[in-house]
Amino acid sequence: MATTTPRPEDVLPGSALLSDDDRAELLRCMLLMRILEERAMTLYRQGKVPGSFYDGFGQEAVSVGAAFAMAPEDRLCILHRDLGAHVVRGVAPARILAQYMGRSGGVTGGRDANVHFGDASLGCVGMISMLPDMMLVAAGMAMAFKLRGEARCALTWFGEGSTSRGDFHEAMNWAGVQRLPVIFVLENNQYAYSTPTSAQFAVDPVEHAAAYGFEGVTVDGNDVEAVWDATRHAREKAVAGGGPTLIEAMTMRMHGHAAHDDMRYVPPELLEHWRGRDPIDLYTTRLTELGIDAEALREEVTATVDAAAADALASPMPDPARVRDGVFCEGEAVPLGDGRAPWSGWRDPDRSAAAR
Amino acid sequence: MATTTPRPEDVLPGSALLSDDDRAELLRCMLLMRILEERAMTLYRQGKVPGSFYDGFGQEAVSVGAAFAMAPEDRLCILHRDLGAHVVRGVAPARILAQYMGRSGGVTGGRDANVHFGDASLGCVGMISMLPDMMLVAAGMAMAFKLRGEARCALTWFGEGSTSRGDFHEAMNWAGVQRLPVIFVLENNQYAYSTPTSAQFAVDPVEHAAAYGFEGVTVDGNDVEAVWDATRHAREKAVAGGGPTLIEAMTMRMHGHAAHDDMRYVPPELLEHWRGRDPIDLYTTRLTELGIDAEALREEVTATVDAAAADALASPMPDPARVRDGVFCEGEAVPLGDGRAPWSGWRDPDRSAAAR
Amino acid sequence: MTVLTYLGAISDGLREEMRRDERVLVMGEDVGAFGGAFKVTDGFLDEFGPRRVMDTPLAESGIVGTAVGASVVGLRPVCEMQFSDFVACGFDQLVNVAGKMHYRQRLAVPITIRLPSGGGFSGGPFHSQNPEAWFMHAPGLKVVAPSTPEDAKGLLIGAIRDPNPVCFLEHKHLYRRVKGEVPEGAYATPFTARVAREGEDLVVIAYGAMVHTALEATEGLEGASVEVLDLRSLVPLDEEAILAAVRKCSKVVVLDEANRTCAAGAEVAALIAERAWEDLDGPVVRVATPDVPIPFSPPLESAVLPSVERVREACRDLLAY
Amino acid sequence: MTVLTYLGAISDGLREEMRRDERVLVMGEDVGAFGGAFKVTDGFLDEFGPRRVMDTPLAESGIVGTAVGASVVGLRPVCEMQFSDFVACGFDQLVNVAGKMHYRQRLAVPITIRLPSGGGFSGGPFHSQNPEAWFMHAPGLKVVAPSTPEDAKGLLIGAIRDPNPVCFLEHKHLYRRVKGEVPEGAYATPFTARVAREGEDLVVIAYGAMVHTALEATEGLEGASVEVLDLRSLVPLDEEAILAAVRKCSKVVVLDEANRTCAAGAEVAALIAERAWEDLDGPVVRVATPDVPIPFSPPLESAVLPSVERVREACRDLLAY
Ligand SMILES: Cc1ncc(C[n+]2csc(CCOP(=O)(O)OP(=O)(O)O)c2C)c(N)n1
Ligand SMILES: Cc1ncc(C[n+]2csc(CCOP(=O)(O)OP(=O)(O)O)c2C)c(N)n1
Ligand SMILES: [Mg+2]
Ligand SMILES: [Mg+2]
Repeated sequence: MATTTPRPEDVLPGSALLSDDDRAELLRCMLLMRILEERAMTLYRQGKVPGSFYDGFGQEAVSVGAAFAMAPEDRLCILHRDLGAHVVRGVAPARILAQYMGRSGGVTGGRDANVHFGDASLGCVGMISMLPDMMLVAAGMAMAFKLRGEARCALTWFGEGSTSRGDFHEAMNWAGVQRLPVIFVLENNQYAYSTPTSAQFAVDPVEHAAAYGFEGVTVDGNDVEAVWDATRHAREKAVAGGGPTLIEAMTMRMHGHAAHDDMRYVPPELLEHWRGRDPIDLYTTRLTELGIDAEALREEVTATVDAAAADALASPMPDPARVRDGVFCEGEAVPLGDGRAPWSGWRDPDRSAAAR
Repeated sequence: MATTTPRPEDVLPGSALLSDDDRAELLRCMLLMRILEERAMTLYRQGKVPGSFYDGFGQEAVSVGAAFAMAPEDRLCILHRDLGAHVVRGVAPARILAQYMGRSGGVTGGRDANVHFGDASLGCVGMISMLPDMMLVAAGMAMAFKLRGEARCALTWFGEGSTSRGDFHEAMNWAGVQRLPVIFVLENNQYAYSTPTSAQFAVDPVEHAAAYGFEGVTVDGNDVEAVWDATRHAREKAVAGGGPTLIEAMTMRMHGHAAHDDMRYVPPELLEHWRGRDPIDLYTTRLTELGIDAEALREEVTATVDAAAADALASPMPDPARVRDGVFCEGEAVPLGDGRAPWSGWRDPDRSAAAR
Repeated sequence: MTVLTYLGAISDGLREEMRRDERVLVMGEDVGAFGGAFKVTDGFLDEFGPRRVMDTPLAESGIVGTAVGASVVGLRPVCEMQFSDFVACGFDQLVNVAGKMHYRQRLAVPITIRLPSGGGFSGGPFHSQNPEAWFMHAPGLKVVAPSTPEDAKGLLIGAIRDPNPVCFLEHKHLYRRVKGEVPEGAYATPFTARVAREGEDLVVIAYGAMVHTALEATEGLEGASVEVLDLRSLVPLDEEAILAAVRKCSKVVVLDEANRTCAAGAEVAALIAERAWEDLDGPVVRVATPDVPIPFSPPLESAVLPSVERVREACRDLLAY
Repeated sequence: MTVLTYLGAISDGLREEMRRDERVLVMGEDVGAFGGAFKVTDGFLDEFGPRRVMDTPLAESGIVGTAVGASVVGLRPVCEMQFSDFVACGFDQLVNVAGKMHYRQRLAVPITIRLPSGGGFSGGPFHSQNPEAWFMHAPGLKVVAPSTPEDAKGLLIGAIRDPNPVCFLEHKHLYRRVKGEVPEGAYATPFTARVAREGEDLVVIAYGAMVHTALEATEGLEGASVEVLDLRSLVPLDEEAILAAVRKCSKVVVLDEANRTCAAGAEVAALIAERAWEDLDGPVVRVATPDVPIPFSPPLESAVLPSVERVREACRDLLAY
């Protein structure tokens, strides 16, 4: 049995490494993801977001928790339910809203759509639609780290439906046979578009990990600290030469696949159950008990998003005259840069020792 | 632990279903494969076989044993180490030698090379080079059988190296989630071209089966009755609605990947070990003990191959004037036909009851 | 005759053929309960049941490969790629297994691959591609691309009945924008070209969505009489119809929405340059999308896709040549 | 200058660049201890060690995808497809991940994909393909195809140094058949065309192995002066060199070994038909392989691949036009 659900005593030592500021930052990032996506949805309804609109409502803990465990020199491939990871890495909110609206100020300058972006200067590779192609790109980055003997790791996310594609297997096998410092975060949100897991696979995909020679763990995807801690453990192992980890985060897609999808195919009681486990509500309660002012945070974030929306709306549409530029790189190839890594552990030598 | 090596008591009931004629036929097919390939190799050295030459020397028990368990209405995708399966299904030796030589009398009439053939009228789909693409074709045939509620199954072979390709995963997952009547025979002959298993995967690939929701078994690939019995069990399960089986046949590629390959990369002692376990020698000894005249069989087969070589050499080269014909099917689509199924169980009602 | 959208005609054709031939089944991602990303198979699950309307795992190589297997034992799978872009993930099975099967061993592979293709609605680089030229360059595959509801239904039925693998390109931007009269019942449209408008001074050769662009761009173009040839089928390519149109008009604009290099339009232009050279009164003009991924933002996307204006411009210049 | 085979020149170029730039590594099936199916990397494992000469699992999507990942963090992977045919299994990663990366997010993907391609030695349908046109039709990929040892070395080094994904088509039939002088040391050959032979009456435009077919076919062709243009690079395509040659010769035969429809030759012919139409004194003649899988048996294979005779015939007819 490959699966192990972290027991409290596993979580605790990790939690001991989180300062109140860290916790506030975790909540802030989840709130920023939630409120940014809500705003983007409004802009979409107003006809200001072209194409289709995808969000990660209810899955905020998965992208925020995992990204929060990454060091500046680590590299990420961020997927379509993971806006929180962009936020953690330091992408400015205004650039995210401009991205949805196809403005010149967006991360891709209007070249790619909605969630198909990544800020290379912050160590992120933008996803492509074909799922889960980025698993191989993440494995390749990890391969380079290992070949150069660097204590860094790569991480990517993907949904449970994506595990049916051949690239899942090729990436898992590559990571296993070469013992790569890579972390695969499997977001099991119960559905792939309208397809339930029963039509996707016979056995929970976390069970595959053992047959590739590495560990598969299952965590509560709606508990941001649990996700963070499992990822932190996986990163420690990875940079120490212990190889890859498959982390399955159990969660639920609370909205339709995209804005047009009314989710008629999802049993209401299932949504009901998960609505009671909203990751932001859960964490808000917890931090309030710890004396952290969650309300203030929410107000701050709302103000940030208001300002970001104004900036994004002020950003002009891209210039068609330059539409053919950049199909090829004309200058030097510039590798990915370092990202923002807010966890205090990266600053505090003792704590970071635990993770580095 | 997905692996189970059949214990004697598993094998016995199966063996009880084999008549002396069946055993003689098993040996005859292995001998025919061996002597046909030796003859083809001679023709290759004489410059009569264009392109490259692949054989399955030392692996005869895997293709013969598995194919022998198949009923006429079952369907097969036969791979490049599996000439014995063509022999079991009834492809005439002369057509096989003509195939190697690119003659008009060959199974593909000179259109495809060496082992890339299958006689559609005998229920076989010719392999393509891309490995292991045929796994999906086999799964698709099984899918059709299941959709139509037919008690038939599909079977294909592939090497351990091929398990690294995405199509392996997509086929395994498809078979598992739809519980298809398909049998996957994994020929673990230790090498993929020059690549040892250590560079291919971290864990023996039979271990994957459980994570797809079906059984994986390991058998001695050099014991033709063991391979037959494991396949017979798998077929019974498949046609009874029990779903797929992954059978790993442990064996050794005794020749180079192809004729040009001197196998410098294989440790001599490894070859030495397996030379002592030649499937034909082992079975010859066993049948001789049972009073079957193996020598007579060998002479008969040699005579057959001599005659086949003469016929094949008499077959003209294909007519270039018709080279553009048949890119498209112009008439009706004709599905695969039934193949030869020599096992007495398909005739004897009691015995076949055990398998049908 | 009933009036249907292009999308409705595709559904209608598929439904009619499934009623007529029980060997036909549809398979793909979300084609069952959801009725497909574009609702082409809406209601099919109720009418035909899960054995003939199959939600597959998220695996395009698997969809094509298992369809090939099902077809060689007697079924007639119609596979839906959720977007044509994703066929890249099943490319090998389509090109190497399906395409080469009959030539190699005389085994027919009667499968249809439905490819919702094309741009024009801010789909971005991965939801707007026109992959047809890749398959035109892969022997053994047929390729059709209807522009009207009537042809969408007839070509789909023709594709399903064809004993070969057929790539059926259905243009997403036509789904609900185009309506037209569609005959009742099941009928197969031949894989040949169709004159969309008769003319004498110049011919625009196009297929799929670009046929509408061509018609609009050349509507009463300063009194010139412009013919529009709708190829409908790219493999087989109706060479005679193309050469006849050039013979008649002597001036030709080849229009397609795909990236320019090695596109269907390149093949048509090369064919004309070799076999109709003497009939030409001017250069063979091509209008296509430049070689860039299709950008998402509306001003960028409309700057690359062939527009009515660009086509009109090209025709004007050539007429004045 | 030393005399090397085409194969030796590829090895030499790869070795030189690996010595010069430690970011360069080779990865592929059996490239290590075995030195590659064609021995291009023979001895590399000993010289550069397993970290820079990597035997990969049997997985082309994995090879391309991990190479992309390694390249965006600073390495320069050179991937070997054991045969170019197998790139179909890594098609999506190459076309959708590598090809579109820089346009979408200004992130360079400096990888080289070595594609041993072409027929002529009874390789059959799966070991003889010429896939270049697929990649010419995929924005963001460069495509080069050398015909001589000197260019094989220089274009490979140029491909490795290029900050973009480059498909390097090395023709298997040239590996040991072609020898030539090769400069010592590391040098990059520009991605432009080269006049293989000057001429005035007719130009044959070709690349890869067909350049040799063109030279042989037109050697002293009844006193006519025939130019042979070796494209060397297909993306970027040296349009100026093509147009200049047509301007000069007025008659053109476009030759390639790939299946005819939508091949590189179609693009070249279409380019000429549009931009050099006024310079033409005859039709743009194409010689290519018909749209059939490449058959195995020698009489069948030589019936489809463009032969010296067919090319000579085509030139004779066009000269007499
Ligand atoms: C290769 C491929 N095929 C089809 C699609 C279309 N598609 C987009 S998202 C999706 C469902 C993905 O499900 P899952 O992997 O569980 O991720 P989730 O959206 O649930 O987070 C599908 C089928 C795709 N993106 N890629
Ligand atoms: C997709 C693909 N890539 C590469 C090859 C080239 N190739 C032919 S056989 C082979 C090794 C196959 O090893 P294995 O699957 O173990 O089968 P074996 O030959 O050992 O029986 C390789 C790499 C191929 N046939 N298909
Ligand atoms: Mg999901
Ligand atoms: Mg092997």
